[in-house]
Order: sequence, then structure tokens, then C-alpha cells
Amino acid sequence: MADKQLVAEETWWIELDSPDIARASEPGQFVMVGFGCGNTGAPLLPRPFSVAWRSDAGRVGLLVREFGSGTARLARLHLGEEVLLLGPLGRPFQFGPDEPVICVAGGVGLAPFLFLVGQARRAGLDVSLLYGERDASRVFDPALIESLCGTEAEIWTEDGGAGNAGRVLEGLTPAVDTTVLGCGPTPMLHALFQFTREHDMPLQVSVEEHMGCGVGTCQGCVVRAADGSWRKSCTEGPVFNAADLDWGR
Amino acid sequence: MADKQLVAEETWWIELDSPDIARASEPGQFVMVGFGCGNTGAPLLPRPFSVAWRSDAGRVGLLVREFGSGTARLARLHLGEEVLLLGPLGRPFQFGPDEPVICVAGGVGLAPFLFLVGQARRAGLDVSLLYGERDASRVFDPALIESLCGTEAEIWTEDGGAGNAGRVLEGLTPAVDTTVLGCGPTPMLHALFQFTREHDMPLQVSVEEHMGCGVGTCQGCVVRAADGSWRKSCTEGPVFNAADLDWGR
Amino acid sequence: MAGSVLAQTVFGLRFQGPVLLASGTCGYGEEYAGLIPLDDLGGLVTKAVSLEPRPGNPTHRIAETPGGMINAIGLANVGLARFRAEKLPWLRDHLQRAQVLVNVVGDSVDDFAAVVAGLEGEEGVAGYEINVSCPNVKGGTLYGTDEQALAGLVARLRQETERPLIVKLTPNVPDIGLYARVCEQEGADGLSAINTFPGMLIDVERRRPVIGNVSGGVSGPSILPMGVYLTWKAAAAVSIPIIGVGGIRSAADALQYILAGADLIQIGTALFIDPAVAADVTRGIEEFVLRQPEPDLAALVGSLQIPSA
Amino acid sequence: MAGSVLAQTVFGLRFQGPVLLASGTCGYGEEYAGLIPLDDLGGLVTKAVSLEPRPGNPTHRIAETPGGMINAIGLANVGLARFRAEKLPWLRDHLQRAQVLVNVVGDSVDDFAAVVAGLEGEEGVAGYEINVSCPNVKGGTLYGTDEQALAGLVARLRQETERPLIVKLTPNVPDIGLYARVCEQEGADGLSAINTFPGMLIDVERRRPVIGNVSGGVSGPSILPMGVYLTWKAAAAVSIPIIGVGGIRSAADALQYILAGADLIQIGTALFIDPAVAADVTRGIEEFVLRQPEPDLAALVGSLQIPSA
Ligand SMILES: Cc1cc2nc3c(=O)[nH]c(=O)nc-3n(C[C@H](O)[C@H](O)[C@H](O)COP(=O)(O)OP(=O)(O)OC[C@H]3O[C@@H](n4cnc5c(N)ncnc54)[C@H](O)[C@@H]3O)c2cc1C
Ligand SMILES: Cc1cc2nc3c(=O)[nH]c(=O)nc-3n(C[C@H](O)[C@H](O)[C@H](O)COP(=O)(O)OP(=O)(O)OC[C@H]3O[C@@H](n4cnc5c(N)ncnc54)[C@H](O)[C@@H]3O)c2cc1C
Ligand SMILES: Cc1cc2nc3c(=O)[nH]c(=O)nc-3n(C[C@H](O)[C@H](O)[C@H](O)COP(=O)(O)O)c2cc1C
Ligand SMILES: Cc1cc2nc3c(=O)[nH]c(=O)nc-3n(C[C@H](O)[C@H](O)[C@H](O)COP(=O)(O)O)c2cc1C
Ligand code: FES
Ligand code: FES
Repeated sequence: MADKQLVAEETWWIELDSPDIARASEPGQFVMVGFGCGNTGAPLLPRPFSVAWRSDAGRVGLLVREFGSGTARLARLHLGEEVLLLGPLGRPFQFGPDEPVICVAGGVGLAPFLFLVGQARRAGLDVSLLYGERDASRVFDPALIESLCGTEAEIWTEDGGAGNAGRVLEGLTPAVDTTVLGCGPTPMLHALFQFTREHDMPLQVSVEEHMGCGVGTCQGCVVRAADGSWRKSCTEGPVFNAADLDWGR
Repeated sequence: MADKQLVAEETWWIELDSPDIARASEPGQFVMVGFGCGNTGAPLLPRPFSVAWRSDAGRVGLLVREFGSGTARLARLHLGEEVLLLGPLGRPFQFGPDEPVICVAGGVGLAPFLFLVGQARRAGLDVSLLYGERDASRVFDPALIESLCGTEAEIWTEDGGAGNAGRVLEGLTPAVDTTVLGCGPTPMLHALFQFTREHDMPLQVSVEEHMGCGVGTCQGCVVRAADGSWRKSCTEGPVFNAADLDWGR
Repeated sequence: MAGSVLAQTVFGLRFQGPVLLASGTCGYGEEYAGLIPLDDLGGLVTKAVSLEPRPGNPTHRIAETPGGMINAIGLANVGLARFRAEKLPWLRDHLQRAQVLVNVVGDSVDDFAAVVAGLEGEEGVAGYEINVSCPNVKGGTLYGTDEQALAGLVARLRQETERPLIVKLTPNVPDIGLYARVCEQEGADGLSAINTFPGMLIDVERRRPVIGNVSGGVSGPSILPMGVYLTWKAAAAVSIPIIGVGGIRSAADALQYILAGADLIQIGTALFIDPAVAADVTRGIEEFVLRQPEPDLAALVGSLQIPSA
Repeated sequence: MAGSVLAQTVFGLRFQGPVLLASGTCGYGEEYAGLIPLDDLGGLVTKAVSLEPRPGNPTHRIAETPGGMINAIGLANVGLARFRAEKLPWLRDHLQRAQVLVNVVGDSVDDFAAVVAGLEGEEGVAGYEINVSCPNVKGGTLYGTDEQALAGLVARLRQETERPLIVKLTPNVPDIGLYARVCEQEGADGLSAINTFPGMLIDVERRRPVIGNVSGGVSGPSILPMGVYLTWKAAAAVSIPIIGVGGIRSAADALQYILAGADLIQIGTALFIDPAVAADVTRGIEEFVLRQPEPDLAALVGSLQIPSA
């Protein structure tokens, strides 16, 4: 590990040296972060994290929120400690150069959009970012967001402690032909799906499911598709066209 | 943990703050060092270590040689990290104030004798120390031994790289009425038993057996007694009169 | 210590809390006396008691495995006579509120029966935990894996005592429900699930088994998911109470067993890791119970919700 | 990669090394192609193939346990026809030296037989691993825990094929030797030991099982000592070769199985931890073999020395 900073409550910015992954990553892709077969403690299995940033110098940035054993272990990483990285994996967000795009992030669902908006803005694309958190203590530094993304995020907190008061979806205005990209907790994605369907906006979402291999062998990470079949979120996702998924439950 | 130093190849001096244990310990007793129920990695079970030193300020010193998962974990301890200590446990070395005593240490079997010789010398007793290692790289600093013990150790290495060349037993001369205390690898204890029996010298040994509880409940740590019964090394030992043990195998 | 939200009557006995110490990991209580406030616990299960004393297995008797340990103590114990004369009086004198279950082993039905009969006159024995599931002595799981033999054993012991009779099941069967039902039918008051899994470790350099007895029983965190599953299966099969045991080292672990259907739980291996674990788990369960809309432990037992497919 | 000290002929097949990838953890090979030099391995076992495609179980299908994981994939697979049309050709084209075993499942003897029969004409299938031991589908262990049913199944499959027929045993029985002998008697060429242990995890806050299928199979380091023991027991019961599997993540782990009597080993869960593990374990075994007075892998198989009591 090359760098680690506590950037919000229980939320860490972690930079790792990995030139191959840095070079190849596209926004929406993820890496599996693990500790190898010599590690006897939890986590046993690697955990998936969205690529949140990359540098020409070969660094990859992750935005990690402590949740269980795996993320707690990452929070305890010390400088120079090695982790096992597998990636970049999965299908990135995809959109044309002329489409206006709105990214809707809930919590650490912000991660892929830091990468995406930064890259898109540098390419001169029309991409904006809505970012919601439960409360101000969890909000990732707006100045840092701006420096990574090249634009401000519109921030929403449920208690109004930072940015606007309310849920992030309240910031979304109907706009036909605007592509919406979503990443965050499942209830948020559900609401986003309802909203975009009502207003006929194309939606892509990055889903989260427990993963085993990360490369398509174990079928552990499936999500239900609209046609009733199962799709592997590690190879056919994590980014799906929302219309292709089963939102029934 | 209060202090840690690499004192010889794969051998660490570790100081822990534990006033209760420091106060109560006697030479030959041990502590169980563990990592608690929150620790998910190896070692799961605590490991026994002889008390090698104690201070009035409430510190306990251990001499730890890396062997497997438990000792490797101790070698990775960082300052301020907490470990779970249980102790002092077991039966200490016991001898009268007028008996001349020779301590024979093999490898980290030195640990209890650093404590014992230091304490005995300060009390003005006639206690000497023979200390053997495989080679010079593993020898604990003679100056440190002297400062801890108040006397020099007679050092033996198999390759002669430090001190005398040969096995530590070669340093032992028959002397009726001299009590011999032994701690080290089983083959060394066997040889010591043969020697002291031939020359009619009383022998006490500190034995090593895999331990579970350390306090006498699990019966995991038994050694075979001369009468064929099993003795718990954690409560009836680790120090036994050699004559009480079964040396058959 | 344990608040009243944790008190339950199980097998007709009052347990002030749901946490017991598992057989073989707390000796006969005495050894932990200075370290664990035993009388604050739900209870303890003694080391196995057999009719005659048993010396136990050769060493090593213990080794660590990934996430667990293996033991082959060999049911080393002082035997019925000395248990009665030396160990039981201590327990009687020191434990007023915690319940004492005696773990019973034997080589034959008569053996088991003799131990139970020999303790019937004794006060301080709240009930019996019948060990038909020890993987590290020859024939140790015989009664645990043969329905007929098990039925015969339980029926006979039922005749010997009116005290709670709890059968400790082996995990080592395709359908634990079968054996659970046999016990219930023959009059057992409860079940303990589970004992250890047979396992083995090899010292590759020396080409020898690490354990003197060659194989032993695997316990500790690594068996937690199996124990929870088997408790759930056993609870589904019978209506007598179940004591969940296997791999518990936190209140969350214990609550998994309770939600799966265990009325009480036991802690074994984790005691070696930290003797304070029994009190910590009790406290953690209490905190959890107090956070519930219905703050009552009994309401949690078996409260797992299975989503409809 | 694997030196010739590791080469063995087992079931009449040449294995350049003793390490195979376990069924269900390497898909149909293709998915790991860029990550693992598959053709340098001893071989791989495909994901289960059933007559009809199976969609698999609801999510979550995977969760971590202490020292292991639990899975309830539900034998999701593309079915015989698509396996033959899409998956097998890739394996045939890309693996020349590594042996491909096809893991076969079915709901009935006819089902199993139809899958085997349907692959008989196909090149690129070195042999069959018959999965009678999957704990996370209904009836998945039926054939693995009923001697009669097992005997009937193996006898029938023996009629369908002359290719190596390897039966994958469930750990979930009191005496694995019994089932091993049944397989040997009915003409099986080998055994795989072991499949996963049934297990369960509960989300205590939500009072729900973590796994969509409620229970699943426990694999990974936590089951290593059980797998080594059961391999040793199975090896003692039969003279056909055994593939050891369960919890292997290092050469030392693999060597425990080999000394216990496994001719070959499989790695499953550890692949998820690090896809390089298969090559690392192969290398480690080779180093160990070369250090022996008789540097030959076959001489190590079953070379555990049991001290006389
Ligand atoms: C494609 C993808 C990208 C992700 N990107 C990020 C990110 O950039 N930043 C971040 O903080 N988190 C991210 N997550 C979620 C992150 O992987 C989980 O927080 C993490 O797996 C939880 O692990 P844990 O060990 O801390 O929790 P535990 O509760 O100990 O995990 C137990 C098990 O549940 C699984 N699990 C639990 N929660 C999740 C979850 N939300 N998603 C997937 N698996 C889960 C774990 O993999 C593990 O198998 C991402 C998840 C996916 C699938
Ligand atoms: C009373 C007593 C005092 C000791 N004092 C010291 C000391 O002062 N300094 C020191 O370096 N070592 C001492 N040891 C040995 C130390 O406990 C072992 O080196 C340690 O247990 C090995 O643990 P490990 O996890 O590194 O090895 P592993 O091989 O991972 O241990 C695996 C298992 O074997 C047991 N084990 C392995 N070797 C030994 C052994 N020699 N003795 C007991 N159990 C063993 C472990 O407890 C564990 O259960 C003492 C042992 C005993 C019994
Ligand atoms: C050292 C040791 C000794 C044991 N002795 C007995 C015993 O005498 N009788 C018995 O029924 N179970 C015995 N057990 C099994 C435990 O009571 C318990 O069922 C098992 O260890 C699983 O629980 P745990 O994972 O919390 O240890 C023993 C376990 C250990 C570790
Ligand atoms: C995700 C997953 C899927 C599995 N699928 C199968 C399967 O389809 N057929 C089978 O026989 N075994 C299957 N297994 C069991 C493994 O092949 C292996 O027997 C078991 O995982 C123990 O080995 P391990 O500890 O190395 O993983 C599966 C295991 C896992 C983890
Ligand atoms: S995580 Fe294994 S198939 Fe997706
Ligand atoms: S270590 Fe448990 S009785 Fe000695």
C-alpha cells in the first residue's frame, strides 16, 4: 500500500501501486483486494472495490468504508504492506460522447464516479454528479471531490448537515436523453429505477453482490435478470442496464 | 506491549506491562500469551512462555524464538499492541538457600534462568549458568545475560562460533549435592537426565508440551510420570523432579 | 450478573443465563474458580465421567488447526468414585445458582447406567449430558451413529433417573434429525448439538500424525457454521430443548445458535482463548435481548425467519 | 512446469503433477485461462454438468465463515448439451497435458447415466467425477449417504463407460470407509474426498439466513483436518486411488493429504484467495519431493507412519 487517509467517518482513501491495473482500468470496473494464502485471519476471500482513481504513475485509488471484517482489515493496512490485487474486472459504465450523463452516488457508491467524472470532464463531456450520504460526518471532502472530478458534486445529506437536506434523488430532475448512472445501496437503486422509468431516462447501475472468484468461475455473484435468468455480476456486471435486471424484489 | 528487540537470530526480547504478573511470578513459572476472541487469525490458542524477567515497575520480560504461527505473531507485535496474558502459571523451580545450583539451558530454554539466576544471585546464592546454542547467530548477548543475571553464563555452541565448542552438557562436571536445573529441547533434557542419574545429582526439568487451557482443565498438556500416570504440565509442572518422570521414550 | 431477561426454565431447571461451559473445557469447575465467576453463569458441564477412571491418550493431545483446534484427550477422567468423593462436593459447595450437568460416558449401556445410577443419590447434579459422540476414543461415537443402539441406551437411562437427561449428538451423520427424534421418543429431555468432528493433522517433515492418538476431534470457530446448521436441523425435528455448542466465541455467534433453535448454548474452545468469554457472551446476549421490541430471551429462541422461495 | 518427479499414472491416466482444480471453483476452465497456466497443472474438474441446465439457487450464494466459506450455488450449470457444444471444445483446444475430469450430477440414476453416455463419444474428457455429495441442493447427498443407492448408481455408470469413474464422497457420514468400499466393489476407479460440510450462517440483526438457500456447503481451510482424516480413512478402506480435497492452500496442506493416502489433490476455495496457488502448491510439493531420499512423489503417497501404541 502506498498511501492511506481517513477521509470521512469510517471511510478511507487507499492508494496502491499497480501499474498494470492503473493502465487498464475503466470507470465502473473493480478490483478484488485480498491477502493471499499465507493470511490466516479474516478476510479469507478477497473483496471487490471499485476503482476510484488511477494515476499515470501507476497508482490505483480506492474509497473504502468500514463494514465488516474485510473492510476493517483494509482500514488497518499499514504503509508498504502488500495486498493481492486482481483486476481490473467487470464491465464498465458505457455511454456515448454526446450524451449528457448524470451520476447518482449513494455513500461509497461515490467511488466509481470519482474516476468516471474526472475522466469524462477532462475529455470535455457533459457529466454531473449527485452525491448523497446519511449525515455530514460521512461526506467525502467536497474540495477533494472537485479536484478529482474537475467539477463540484451536488451533495445531499439526510439530516442536512452538509449540502442539501434530503435524499440524493431529490436532486434529480427529469431530462429525456440524459443517461443516469447509479451506484449505491440497493434501496437507492430501486428508487432510481422507478424514477428513471417514469421519466423515460436510460439507467445503468453498478450492483453489489457477494463475490467468490471475481472472474466468472464460481457463479456466486449472480443477480436476477429481467428474463428470470441469473447474470454474473463480476463479468456481465457489475454495471448493468437497469432495464435488463429484475427489480421485482 | 511495551518493548521489543531482536536479540539474536529469530529471537526476540519482549516486555509487557502487567503489574500483577510481574509481582507474583517465580522463576520457572510461565504465562499464556494470547490474542483474545476478537482475533480471527492464527494463533487461535494462547501459547506458553516462561517468565524471563520482571521489574518492580510492573513489567514482564519474555524471550521468544520464532517457531510457528504463535511465535511468528509475537515477533510481529508492535508497540502498544495489547495481548492477553494469563499467569503466572505452574510450579516454579524449587531449591534450598544452601544448595549449590547449576542451571543448564538449551536455546530459549535460557528464558526461565535469566529470571532465576538474577534473583538468586541478588540473594547471594551459589547459582551458575550453562547455556548452549546451535550456533553463534542464535546466542543471546552475553553482556545482557550478565546484566540480567549478575554473573556470566558459560556459553557453548555446537560449531564453536561463540563461547566453547560443543554441546552444553560438556560443561557440566559431576558434583554431588549440586542441584541441576534444566530447560531446553527434549533430547538435551534426556542427556541431562542420564548424566545426573549417573552422577547422582538431583535434577529438575522444565518440560514443554502443547497446551490448551494452561490452568488444569483440559488435560491437554500431560507428560508421563515414572509411575505410568499422566501429569498436567501446566499445574503440576512445567517444572518436575526428573526422577518423577518417565524417561522411557 | 445476568439480568432477568435472560432467565429461562429449561428441562424443568432454572437457568439464570443461557451460557454454559462445555464439557472437557472447564474440568470439574474448580480449576477455573479463580478466573471465572462460575456461579454467575447459566451452568457448566463437567468433564466426562466414566465408571472407572481413564488415563487418556498419548501425547500430543492438542494441536491447532486453521480456525480451530484438534483434541484427543481420550476422555481422561477420575472415574465415578473419585468424581463423587472429590469433585462433586466442590461443585456443590461453590455453585448455588449455576446448574451443573454431568457429562457421562461408557463403553456399554450398563456402564452409562452405572454412572447415572451412581450419581442419583447425590445432590448438586442438576442433570446428565450423555456423551455418545466422542470421536477420539474407540467406539466413542457408536451409540451416536446407530439408531437402535441409541434408542436402547436412552430408554435404559430414562429408567435410571428422573433428572434431565440430555443427549449430546455427533455431527457426523447424514441426518441429525433422525437421531434427535430417537432421543426424544425414548424420553430424553434435551439435546446438545454438537460434539467435535473427527480430524487429523500430519507433521509432514516427520511423516507422523501430530496427535498421539492419530486422530482427534475438531472444535473451535471453524465448526460454527456446521453447528448452527445442525442445531437448526435438530430443532426442526424435535420439540425438546436444545443446547447449541460449537465454535462460539462471541454473543453474535451464540445468537446464531439461539435463533436457529437453541435454548441454551455452551462455550468450549473459546474458554482457552479467553476465560472471560463466558461473561462477555452473556453480556452481549443481554444487550441484544434488551434492544428487541420484546426483550425476552425465550422469544428469540428459534426465531429465525426463513424467506419463502 | 512440473518436473518429472511429480508425474504419475493414476486411473490409467498420466498426470504431470498432482494438483487439480476442484469442481465448481474453476468453471469450465476458460474463465481462468488468462490467469492460470492451466495446461501446466495436473488437471481440472469442471463445474457439475447435469442433463438439463440448472439455474441455481437464490442469492446470496456465498458468505465467509471463520476460516472458510459457505456456498450454495445450487449446481448452476449450462447442462449437457451446451457443455458439449460450448465448453468442451474450448477445453479440448486449450488443454493438451492437463487432464479434464467432468463433474457429473443428476436427480436419478438415469440422469447421471445420460450425462455420462452423452459424453462418451466426446474427446477431451479424461474421466468422470460423480458428485453424490452436494449438500446444497435437495437430495444432493442422497446417493452419497445410502449404500444401496450408491451401489446401484456406480454399477450402472460402470456399464456406461470404460473411462475412469471417480466418485466424490460426502464427509457427512459416520464411516466413510463403508461408502468407499461400495464404490470400489461396484467398479469405481477412484474416489475424491471430500465435498463440503453442510453449514449455515445467520444474520442476527435481520433474523435471516445469510445464504439465500438457507444452508450451504462449508469449504476452505477450516475443513482441512477433517479432509485429511477422511482421506486417510478412505485410503485405509480401499486400494483404488484417492483424490484429496478440502482446505488446501499450501504445499504443506497438500502433502498432508498425500501422506494420508491421496494420489492427487484438488484445490478449490484457495483459488479464489489467489489464483496462483495451484502453481505455488505444485512447486512446493516438487521441492519437498526433491528433498527426500527417494525423490518420487508416488513413494510419498500414503507414507504416513503411525507410531505403535
Ligand atoms: C463491484 C463492487 C464494488 C464495490 N466497491 C466498493 C467501494 O468502492 N468501496 C466500498 O467501501 N465498498 C465497495 N463494495 C462493497 C464492498 O466489497 C463490501 O463492503 C465488502 O465486501 C464488505 O466486506 P466486509 O468484509 O467488510 O464485510 P463482511 O460483512 O465481513 O463481508 C462478509 C461477506 O459479505 C460480502 N459482502 C458484504 N457486503 C457486501 C457488499 N455491499 N457488496 C459485496 N459483498 C458484500 C463480503 O464480500 C463477504 O463475502 C463493492 C462491492 C462490489 C460488489
Ligand atoms: C511451559 C512452557 C514455557 C515455554 N517458554 C518458552 C519461552 O520462554 N520462549 C520460547 O520461545 N518458547 C517457549 N516455549 C515454547 C513455546 O510455547 C512454543 O515455541 C510455542 O508454543 C510454539 O508455538 P508456535 O505457534 O510458534 O508454533 P506452532 O508450531 O504453530 O504451534 C503449533 C502448536 O504446537 C504447540 N507447540 C509447538 N511447539 C511447542 C513447544 N515447544 N512447547 C509447547 N507447545 C508447543 C503450540 O502451542 C501449538 O498448539 C515454552 C513452552 C512451554 C510449554
Ligand atoms: C479439550 C476438549 C475436551 C473435550 N472433552 C469432552 C468431553 O469429555 N465430553 C464431551 O461431551 N465433549 C467434550 N469436548 C467437546 C466440547 O464439549 C464441545 O462439544 C466441542 O468442543 C465444540 O465446542 P467448542 O467449539 O466451543 O469447543 C471436548 C472439547 C475439547 C476442546
Ligand atoms: C463455489 C463452489 C462451488 C462448488 N461446486 C461444486 C460442484 O459443482 N461439484 C462438486 O462436486 N463440488 C463442488 N464444490 C466443492 C469443491 O469441489 C470442493 O470439494 C470443496 O470446496 C472442498 O475443497 P476446498 O476447501 O479446497 O474448496 C464447490 C465448492 C465451491 C466453493
Ligand atoms: S464472483 Fe465468481 S462468478 Fe462472479
Ligand atoms: S493446558 Fe489444559 S490442563 Fe494443562
